[in-house]
Amino acid sequence: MTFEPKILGFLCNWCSYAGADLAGVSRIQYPTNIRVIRVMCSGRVDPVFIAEAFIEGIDGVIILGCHLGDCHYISGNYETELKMKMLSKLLNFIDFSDRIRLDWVSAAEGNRFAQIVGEFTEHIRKLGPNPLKEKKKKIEILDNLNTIKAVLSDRRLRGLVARQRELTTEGNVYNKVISSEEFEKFFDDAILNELLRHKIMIKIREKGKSVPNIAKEIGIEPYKVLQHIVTLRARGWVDVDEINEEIPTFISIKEG
Amino acid sequence: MEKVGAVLVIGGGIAGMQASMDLADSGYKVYLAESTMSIGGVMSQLDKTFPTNDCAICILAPKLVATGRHENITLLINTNVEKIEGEAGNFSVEFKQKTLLIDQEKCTGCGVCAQECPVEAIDFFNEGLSNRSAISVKFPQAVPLVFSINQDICIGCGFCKAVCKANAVDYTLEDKITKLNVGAIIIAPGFDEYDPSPTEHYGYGKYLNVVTSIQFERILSASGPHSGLILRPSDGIIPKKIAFIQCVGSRDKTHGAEYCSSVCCMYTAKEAVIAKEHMDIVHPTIFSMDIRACGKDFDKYIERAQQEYGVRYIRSRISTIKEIPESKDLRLYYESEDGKVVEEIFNLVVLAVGAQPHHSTKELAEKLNIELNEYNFCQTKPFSPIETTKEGIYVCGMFSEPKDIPETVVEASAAAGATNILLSDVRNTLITEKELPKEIDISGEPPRIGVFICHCGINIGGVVDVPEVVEYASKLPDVIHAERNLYTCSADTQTNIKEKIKEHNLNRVIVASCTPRTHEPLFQATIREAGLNKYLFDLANIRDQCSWVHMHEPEKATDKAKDLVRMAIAKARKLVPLQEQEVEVIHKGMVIGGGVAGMTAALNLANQGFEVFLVEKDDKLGGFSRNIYQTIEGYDVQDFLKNLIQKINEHKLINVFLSAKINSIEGYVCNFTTNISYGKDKQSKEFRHGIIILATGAHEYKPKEGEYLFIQDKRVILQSELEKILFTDEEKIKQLNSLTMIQCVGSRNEEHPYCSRMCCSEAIKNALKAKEINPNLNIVVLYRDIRTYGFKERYYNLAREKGIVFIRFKEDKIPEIRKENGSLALYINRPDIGEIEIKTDLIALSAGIIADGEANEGLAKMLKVPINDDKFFLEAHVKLRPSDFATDGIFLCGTARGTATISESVAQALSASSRATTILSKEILITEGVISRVDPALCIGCNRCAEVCNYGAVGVKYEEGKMVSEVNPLLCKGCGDCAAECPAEAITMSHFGRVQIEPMIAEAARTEFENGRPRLIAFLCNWCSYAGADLAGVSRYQYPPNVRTIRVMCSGGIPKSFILQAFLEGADGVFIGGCHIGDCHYIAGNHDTLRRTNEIESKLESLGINPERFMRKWVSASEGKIFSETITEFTNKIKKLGPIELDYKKKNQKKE
Amino acid sequence: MIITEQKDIEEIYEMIKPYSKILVAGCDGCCQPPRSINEAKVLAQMLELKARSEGKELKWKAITVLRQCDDRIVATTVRPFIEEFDVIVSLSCGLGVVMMNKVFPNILTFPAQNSKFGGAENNAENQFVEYCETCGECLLGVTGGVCPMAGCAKNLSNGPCGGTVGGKCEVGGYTHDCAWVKIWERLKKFNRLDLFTQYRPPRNYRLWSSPRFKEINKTYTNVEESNKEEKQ
Amino acid sequence: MANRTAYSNLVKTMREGKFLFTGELEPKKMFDLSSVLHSAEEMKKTGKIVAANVTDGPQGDAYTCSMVPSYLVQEKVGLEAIWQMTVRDRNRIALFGDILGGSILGLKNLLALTGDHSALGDNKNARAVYDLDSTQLIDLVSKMVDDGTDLEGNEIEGGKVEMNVGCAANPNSDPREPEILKVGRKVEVGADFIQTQTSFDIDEAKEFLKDLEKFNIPVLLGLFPIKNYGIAWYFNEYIPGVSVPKDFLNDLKATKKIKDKKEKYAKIDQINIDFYVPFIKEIKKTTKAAGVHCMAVHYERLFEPLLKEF
Repeated sequence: MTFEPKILGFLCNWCSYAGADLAGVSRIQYPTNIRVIRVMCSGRVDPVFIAEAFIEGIDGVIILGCHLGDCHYISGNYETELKMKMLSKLLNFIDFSDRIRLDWVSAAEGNRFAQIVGEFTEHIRKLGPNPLKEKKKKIEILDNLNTIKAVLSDRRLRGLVARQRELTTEGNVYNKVISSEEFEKFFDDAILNELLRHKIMIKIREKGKSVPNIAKEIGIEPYKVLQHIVTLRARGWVDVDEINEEIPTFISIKEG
Repeated sequence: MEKVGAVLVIGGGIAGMQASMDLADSGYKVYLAESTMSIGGVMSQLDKTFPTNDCAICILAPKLVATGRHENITLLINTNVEKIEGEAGNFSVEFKQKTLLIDQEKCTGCGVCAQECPVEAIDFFNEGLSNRSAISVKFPQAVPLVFSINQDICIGCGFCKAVCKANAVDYTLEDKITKLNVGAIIIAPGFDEYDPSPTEHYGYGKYLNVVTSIQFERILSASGPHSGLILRPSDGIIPKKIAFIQCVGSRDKTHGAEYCSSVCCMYTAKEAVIAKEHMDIVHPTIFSMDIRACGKDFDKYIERAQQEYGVRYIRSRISTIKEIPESKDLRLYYESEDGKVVEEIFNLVVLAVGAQPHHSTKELAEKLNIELNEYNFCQTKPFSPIETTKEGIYVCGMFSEPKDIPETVVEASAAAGATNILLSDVRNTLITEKELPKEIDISGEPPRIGVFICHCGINIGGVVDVPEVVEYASKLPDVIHAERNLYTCSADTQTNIKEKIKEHNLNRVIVASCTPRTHEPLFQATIREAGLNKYLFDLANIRDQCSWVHMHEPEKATDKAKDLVRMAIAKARKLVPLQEQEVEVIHKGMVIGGGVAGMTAALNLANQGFEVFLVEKDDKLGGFSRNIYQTIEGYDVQDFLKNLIQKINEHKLINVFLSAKINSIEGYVCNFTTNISYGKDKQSKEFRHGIIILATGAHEYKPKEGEYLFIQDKRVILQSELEKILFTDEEKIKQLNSLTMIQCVGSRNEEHPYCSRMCCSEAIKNALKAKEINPNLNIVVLYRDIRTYGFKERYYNLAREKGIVFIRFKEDKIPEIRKENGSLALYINRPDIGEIEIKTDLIALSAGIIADGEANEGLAKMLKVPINDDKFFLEAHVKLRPSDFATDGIFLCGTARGTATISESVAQALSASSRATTILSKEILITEGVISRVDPALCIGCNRCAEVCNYGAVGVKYEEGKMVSEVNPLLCKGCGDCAAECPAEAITMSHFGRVQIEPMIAEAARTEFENGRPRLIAFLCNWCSYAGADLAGVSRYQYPPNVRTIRVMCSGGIPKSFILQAFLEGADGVFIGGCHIGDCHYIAGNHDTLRRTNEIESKLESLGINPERFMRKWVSASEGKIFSETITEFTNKIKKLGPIELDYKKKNQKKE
Repeated sequence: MIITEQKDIEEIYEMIKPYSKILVAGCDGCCQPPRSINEAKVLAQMLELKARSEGKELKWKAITVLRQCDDRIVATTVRPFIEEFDVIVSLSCGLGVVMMNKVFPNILTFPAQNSKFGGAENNAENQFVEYCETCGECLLGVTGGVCPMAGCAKNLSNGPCGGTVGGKCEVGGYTHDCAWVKIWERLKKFNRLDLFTQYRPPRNYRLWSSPRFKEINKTYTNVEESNKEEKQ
Repeated sequence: MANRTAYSNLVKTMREGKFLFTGELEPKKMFDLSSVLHSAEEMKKTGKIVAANVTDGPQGDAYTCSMVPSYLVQEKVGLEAIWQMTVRDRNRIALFGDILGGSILGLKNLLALTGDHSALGDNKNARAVYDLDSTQLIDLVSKMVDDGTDLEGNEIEGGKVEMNVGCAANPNSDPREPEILKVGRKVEVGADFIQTQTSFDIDEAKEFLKDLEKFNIPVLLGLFPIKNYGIAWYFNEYIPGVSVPKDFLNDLKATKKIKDKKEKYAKIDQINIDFYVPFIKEIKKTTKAAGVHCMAVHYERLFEPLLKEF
């Protein structure tokens, strides 16, 4: 049997959803794989939704909004762009970034809509199913996706994304514009750190583990793990599980 | 030019704080400029302090708060001096306060901003071992507790402003320049630790597992990055083998500096001991050259480190350290005692980094126009150790020479002492005294309680349903008014509280907000301004001990907040106005001892205009210094002494009594009466005075006949005798071919187990002098450790350069002296080089300094002050109160306290007189309000109170024929131990007495709300455990919301009946928290806690109550984590045991 | 001072078990360690807890008496309370318990204490010590002020026995001083070893046996009677 | 009392000036006294042991009384008993009664002792009597013997008791002086002879004997041959004031390794002989001691080889 990807589409009410409608009215054919969720603005699409979709087994996600400058809510799609960039950065760590696509479809572009859906479906078909479906990899992938979901839920990072445009264009509270490069660099560090921390959290979810063991499991230097453990302990997420001779193990005490 | 009655203190470390407090207490306005965000200095970073292993923050925090809230001290944080002009008596100073970007007045220190800040910056306080936000406070107990934004790393996202409910964040705030006029300046900028990274000498910065001692201090600290777990940086494993390397950046001209940093030997020993205490599997090894344990009781500490804790000492300088790449362990190479090179692997290396002048000092010196010495420390002279080269500018602490905390404190007070003389005529001109309305008489009135509940932004309001609590409180009996505030501590709320008091005729006020430890004084001041006695206030801690620690259980936290408010109301009903007594001060002082210390102290007081009675047992002044001719730096001691004696004799206000004997001393602080007989014909004299300074000195050890052939051979003389020859009979030296000195004669042995501190320098001084007289003289110094601490190291180096030979011997292999054919020879046996023979013409014995045991014991008995095992007097606190006794009004200086050099004695004398001035400068002394009171009608005269009181403040005065006990309000510190002990309940502890606490217990045990069980009642001592609980809050360490806390001043003030009452009222568990044994704020109150609680605990079983329902634990102020863990564990245990009724039932069933 | 020791809580409870309202009376007199109102309250609280664990409620009041051995003081201080209570628990020495029972014949008073001995404080050792056994035939005059009755485990009049080593007594594992060595030291110091070597004949234990009493200011009607009594 | 009649064989022999030996018998918590009697027989066999002490509840333990075994030893074995009596367990009435009874049974020697305190024994909660002390007990015996009365002067029907009374002295006492003064008191009230506690130190023993010379009554020095290392160790560790000489102790310790019982016993005996023979010879030669009280309880086999030297 050929692989039929399951694709989730987030369409903004004013442009892309209308575009899809137009494709229908015009009887323009496109693959059946897509399931559409209507949102008022593509800016509403929380990256967490997408992580959740992958966790649920979706093979690809497509987000469609108004063309830049045309947003019904003035600048919602600019925010979408930044959010998806952050998401894409994160998905990159686990080879999932290919499974999302952000594009712009106006109410008049029924054809374009069909074309994009067609292309993306084909793209995912080639890519193969969500690796979550492979039994061997399931736990690892699920862990990774959950990590990413947790990072995406981080209040500070979300806040930063929210402020990014303001900081890089209009200037910060000191009326200083931060260059995109500078911000990116700072932001990438923040994302990476947060990702690692959540990775650690997932590794020690059920069983206490020592720093060298955690380091081995997630493939970074032990001293870095220790630094993250310090931060996580300060947040009250991690505590010492037990101490065997000279080796302390740490365990997650985070609720939920 | 007009003098100004204000003083600028630069540097808010322990030195700056001490100097500020002394001066502010002596009637001067003080500006304390600190370059960082909080006062406290390096001490706030320490885990424990030697030699007592006191918890550093426990003893420091009260001092921080006291400094911060002193009405005569203005704190200027983040501030640096820009410009100084003028001269002694009137300087004009310009400061720049770097902007915090946060309004200091508005910030409540709640910390929400730091939680929301997206930027993670390095945490300097934890020495780079953990992260902190761009907006931060220096450490949880910081004073003032205000946050600031680190502009270097802030990206300006604006989150903090968005979340700050107090509207304190203001990005437009700019640096502020302030100009002031002050009469004197005290500089105490402190020091920097030597940074070993530039040279990569020991692989610091290259190898992960090489850390500095101050980093290790943070690793050890319970409030540090690992919560007290010792983990090595490379992989989070506990390092079993730790190597400590001494003298990193000290005593090393190529790496760092020539001088000795004075403190590293001891702090290293302490770190090793504490590490061992924390984790038994750790095996510390210390690599050192000399062990310089030359302070009071330091040698004993080293001894204990070795004997009790198994700390290994290896006398060797490490040449290289190599990392083993796979394990990140470190390979050390060193030379063993027998001269072989040994290789050993360690898991962690700690570098005992030395002290360097503070980075700011060079610039500061230029601005102040003072000279620095060759090491860039402040230039001072031995006879005036706190004077800089510019008049009116004084120095204290590390800036003049590396030294430890007690000496720093001594110098700080000494600097204040010197200032006292300069500015005594403008005393009390600039201090402000608030005009307060007359107190409203509330006697006979029923309680009318006002309750103010704080949202603390979202800190409380985000968890606790504040409106519901207000609603609840307003319905409780006697509550006339209840309201909520966004920030109850804000200035406008203070006005509001005052208005509400007037409007509703309130006579008791409760604020439910943060911790009384920091905020009670503020609210007390507010209600006092509204005319209420300040003791009619109580605070319910619903933030640090409720909303912050039960963040995930908002409903239960709300219930708990209601309970806490109800408990506070129960207490408030029983609060009574307390009067602080006023006692007139006799403005005269008595100084006992006419040596350098005594004379300096007397002169200082007299120069301020206080009459002094100087009592000396000898027939002339001068003391031990009469035997010293020169200091090691080359200053003439005899000249100095002559000058000093002349000044004493000429001073009108100084009455000198020679050949004097003290017959009796009676009275207490402010009002002593002393009877002496003096002179040849034993005239008797009686005089009254307000304070006593003890400067009785010590004397040289006289070796026993035959000890190194002493007395038996005339060629064996004392070091002091040699000095006399050197300075009076040079010819004799010229005739000599060889001279040998033997160190540690009568020191560091079983009889005198301490180091005499000055003998090493004395020997080197004399050796250099002898070499100067006779360059061909062969000089050998036989020593155990050369202890030329601080800059004296220079002379040790010089001596070696001059060809003076130093040979070490071990305590158990002391040099053997033999007389062969009439000539003297010394033999030393060393494992590395075998037996050495030294032929010599003259032997000088460096005899130690010993206390006059009998005289000191007699005086100690008369004054009721303690002496230590070595018969030296024991100060109130070895770290922070080196010049005080626990008994108020009696001060200590010079060698009576322990061995000291002349320079140190001078500093101590000035320090003691400064401490004394804090009393003498006042017209009246105001006593504490919270003290014990005796009801004579109930007292049975059993005198149990006197037995538990550590201050001699209470007891039956048999000698006055009274049969009932009496409290001396001047001496009582308000711990409540006597009240808890009193079998007749005749003693009442005010404010925390039975009448107040018993209703609180009843309310604490009552469970009004659903799922209120199990219910735990915790009695916590104010200074350690309550502070620890607060820290748990600040750190957001969560624990179950079942516990209801009752604050007491000391756990020793908890009577047995409180515990039983708690159970009777239905508590499922009772917890008692106190300071660690040895750390008690009231010296030893917790020993009594131990006794009383053991008595009850041992009986619980037979009462049918599971003894596990009772728990006693010592929790220090830094052990927030431990507090939360303990309470969690205890709650879980009680949950398992079930409600207390089960115990009763079980017992019944068993019977059936 | 009378040195006392509180009984086990179980033992006290067993005594008061049948009753539900108790008056607990401390004593401010010479009882040591002091057993005043605070101790009375603590005892009462413990009894209440104990009662609760036995499934019953106990009502109590804690009071204290200036001296329980003085019947007049007991009568005036305690009388106002006894009506409301079933029994009294006394924290005095045995004297107080007896006096209470005597003064209030209609209510039982129970002892909460074991009376150990008449003693005084030895602060150096942090102990109460029985320095006098009230034997009725004081020997202190010939023993340098050290009592061999109270200080010697065997009450020897002509000690020391063979059980002393290094001045310490065999009873108590050679930790207590041998009274007779002390006596010897004292007498030697004052050069009165003649008193030491003196043989002291057997003691009159009649003076020491119960019941003991002594008349207070007995009035005689004639000289003969008085003389006769004196002789006895 | 120097001039009291010698009623017993022991005192007679002492007064003859012959260097003599006494032994020690310890009836324990026992119904069957055969071991005691056997021991007595062994003593008698030596021909050198004049009499044997019969202990009265040593170490404060509750043992068979001393009166009945004393009687049986005299009756069945024909060895004179030295009847030990402590004041620990009897008041003056019981003491009087027992002494009178014992005298009727023919007991001629009484050793008056204070007795180890009952708190040291196996019935620790017993009430220790100590109505009289040992000196007063000697006084009582003196009254019974010399006056034929009790302490209050009430006459005994049918005449006076015929008995000699001894007292104890401790060479290990520290301080020494009060001990000597106390012995003086005992002699003053009528002690006929002295038996001392055990001594291991020849110099100490000699010195002590010298101190006792002034009382002018016969003294028997106590010696304690040691049957095994355990006893010696116990003595050394737990009996304060007594220290067993190091060499002696070490020699005994070495015997622990010997497996063969016979060989081991022989070695132990030899060690004792090597230690005590010169010891006793020295005492005999240099002091005025009347003899040696040999406390080798249950160590009968040593008597023959030890005493044959004398």
